[in-house]
Amino acid sequence: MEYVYAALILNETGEEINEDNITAVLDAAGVDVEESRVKALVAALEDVDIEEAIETAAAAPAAAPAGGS
Amino acid sequence: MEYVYAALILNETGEEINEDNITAVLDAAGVDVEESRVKALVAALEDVDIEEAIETAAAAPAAAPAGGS
Amino acid sequence: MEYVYAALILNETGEEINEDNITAVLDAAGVDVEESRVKALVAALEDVDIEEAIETAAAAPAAAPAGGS
Amino acid sequence: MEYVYAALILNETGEEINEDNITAVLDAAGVDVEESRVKALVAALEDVDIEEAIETAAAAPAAAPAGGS
Amino acid sequence: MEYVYAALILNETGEEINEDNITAVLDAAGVDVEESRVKALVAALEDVDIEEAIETAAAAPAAAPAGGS
Amino acid sequence: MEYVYAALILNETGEEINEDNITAVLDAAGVDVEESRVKALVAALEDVDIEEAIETAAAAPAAAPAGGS
Amino acid sequence: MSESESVRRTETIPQWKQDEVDALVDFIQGYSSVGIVGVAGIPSKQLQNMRRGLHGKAEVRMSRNTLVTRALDEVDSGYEELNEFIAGQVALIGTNDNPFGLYKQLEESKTPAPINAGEVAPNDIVIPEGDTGVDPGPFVGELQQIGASARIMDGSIKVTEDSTVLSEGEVVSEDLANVLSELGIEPKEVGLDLKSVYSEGVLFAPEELAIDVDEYRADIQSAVSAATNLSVNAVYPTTQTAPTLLGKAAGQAKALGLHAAIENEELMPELVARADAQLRALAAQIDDEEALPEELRG
Repeated sequence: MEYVYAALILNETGEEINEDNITAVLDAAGVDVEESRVKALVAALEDVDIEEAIETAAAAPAAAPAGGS
Repeated sequence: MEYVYAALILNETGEEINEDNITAVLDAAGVDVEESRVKALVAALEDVDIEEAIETAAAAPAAAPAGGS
Repeated sequence: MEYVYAALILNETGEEINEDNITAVLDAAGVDVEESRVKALVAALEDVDIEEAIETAAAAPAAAPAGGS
Repeated sequence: MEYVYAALILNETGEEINEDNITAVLDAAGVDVEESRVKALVAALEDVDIEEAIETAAAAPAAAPAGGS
Repeated sequence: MEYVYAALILNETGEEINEDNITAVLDAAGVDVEESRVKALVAALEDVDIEEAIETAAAAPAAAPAGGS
Repeated sequence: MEYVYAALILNETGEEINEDNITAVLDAAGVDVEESRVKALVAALEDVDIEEAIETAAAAPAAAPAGGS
Repeated sequence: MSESESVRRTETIPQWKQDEVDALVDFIQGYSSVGIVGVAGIPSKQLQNMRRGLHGKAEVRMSRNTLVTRALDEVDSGYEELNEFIAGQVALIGTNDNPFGLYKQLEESKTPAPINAGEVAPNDIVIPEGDTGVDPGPFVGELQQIGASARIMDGSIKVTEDSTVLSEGEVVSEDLANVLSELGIEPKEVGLDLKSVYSEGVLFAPEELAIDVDEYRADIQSAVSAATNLSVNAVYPTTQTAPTLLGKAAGQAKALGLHAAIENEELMPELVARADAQLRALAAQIDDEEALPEELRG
């Protein structure tokens, strides 16, 4: 899940969600970053409306987080 | 919320959730880090079982109406 | 809740809801009456339309979740 | 209604719900007490678990007022 | 509600919920404290398990939508 | 939660929700106030419509509180 | 003679071949990700359109397979792993884009195409329920022959339920190809078929490159829920969670107020309503109507 959290931090700060930025955040957290996971995340998020996903989640926090890895 | 996400990354990686580590993560994300918010976060999380807190749905009255309509 | 019940008895009988009357009812029921609670009760009821409160309550809880979007 | 409230007050204070006590409470509220109703109420409440009945109201006020005509 | 909030603060800090303490908190908040209301509050809370009462609030939002059909 | 309660007291009394006032209220309650948490709270509340947040909450739990005494 | 040729091939090759290999090496080294795509069965005009559509994002380079292999071997450093995917009609594809993004783009650019007799079904072939629009005639029999439930209704031939007429991996018969053609069903997806990508030291198979966007969306939502829960439960207010915290605190105060029957203006209406509800709940437990006032009789 740390990769997704990293993307969400960038989303909050308005920084671009790209490979370099995600890698930098994870590096700083001491994560042994897997480049391919970063690439997959960046490609996948291109098709996700993050704001919408956040709002949907925020509207229903009663639903406990699913088993994120 | 970026401060919370930073704490969550550290929690996932098993790194200590302290001021230095949170600041490093946020710095890497280009956040103009406010020391007091970092301090407050560390203080708030001090006695918290993070895993449990993550899983316990926040009593979110905002959610209730959504569910009921 | 006995203070509230006492006020409602007076409301039913049409007697004035004042400190003396409430104290009398509670006394008769063997309550160790606390003057301050009686005062607070009378003050709090001053602007309450009891009939309306009962009726609103009957209507409200059903409506509430739907309304608060 | 005042007869039932009188019983509720006695229930709260832990006093016995008998004819004398109910009559005393109602008297104090200026009610012109009907002995037969007091008798009937006391008899009827003998087999009722008042706490349980009250709790059902607290748990589901949405349903209760709706039903009460 | 400020009187109730004051009681909740004292409850969190483990301080006794008595007239002096509540008055001090409200004073600090610039409230024109009414002694009788403080007394009434302390009396009302005397035998109350505050933690338990608070928990009913946490349970609430989940329940509300279910009831409001 | 005491920090949030303190903010709500100030909201009720119409006092400004700033660091000094929150600190004063908590001090009076014997809280060992952490400046950073006060700062974080004030910052988080900056753009929040407190009345609205409370009302949304109030709409929901109305139904719930179980086990009334 | 063939032996001497093969010897010569490994040692010296004609200059034009060496030039082509050099060009291919340049191509491979010019992109951060290089893959092998299958181009079999793509009409040349469609292929041209696809190449144009990729312009600026990815480049397709066709050559002889032997020369591509030679070029990959020459570049070495991992790229030679792509050799095992070089068979049949393939081409090189190069991009500086994310390989996951490349896969996505190639998938999106695929277009449906008819399937011919003798070809292998790439997936289950289904004839959907509905009116075929074909007038009553021998076509009903043809449909039934290939395993579709069909009959004549209301003056035309109808397929009465979704009918799977061929399973994935089976060979298309002449009869089936004719029926599909008659119905205009195009079961194939034609396009640049990514077989593998070598990207910055990692070899990806297509199934590794296929990302489930819904899963990522769900992960985002889980992450938001986790942060929201943590923020509220640890009472660390953020702009997003401050209203929830305020609401929670207010709800607690109200719950306490109602529980303890604290007499104040805000709670009074609800306390009154509660008393009324309790009264009615108790009355509902009383069987004897004599004991109840008229308004409470059941």
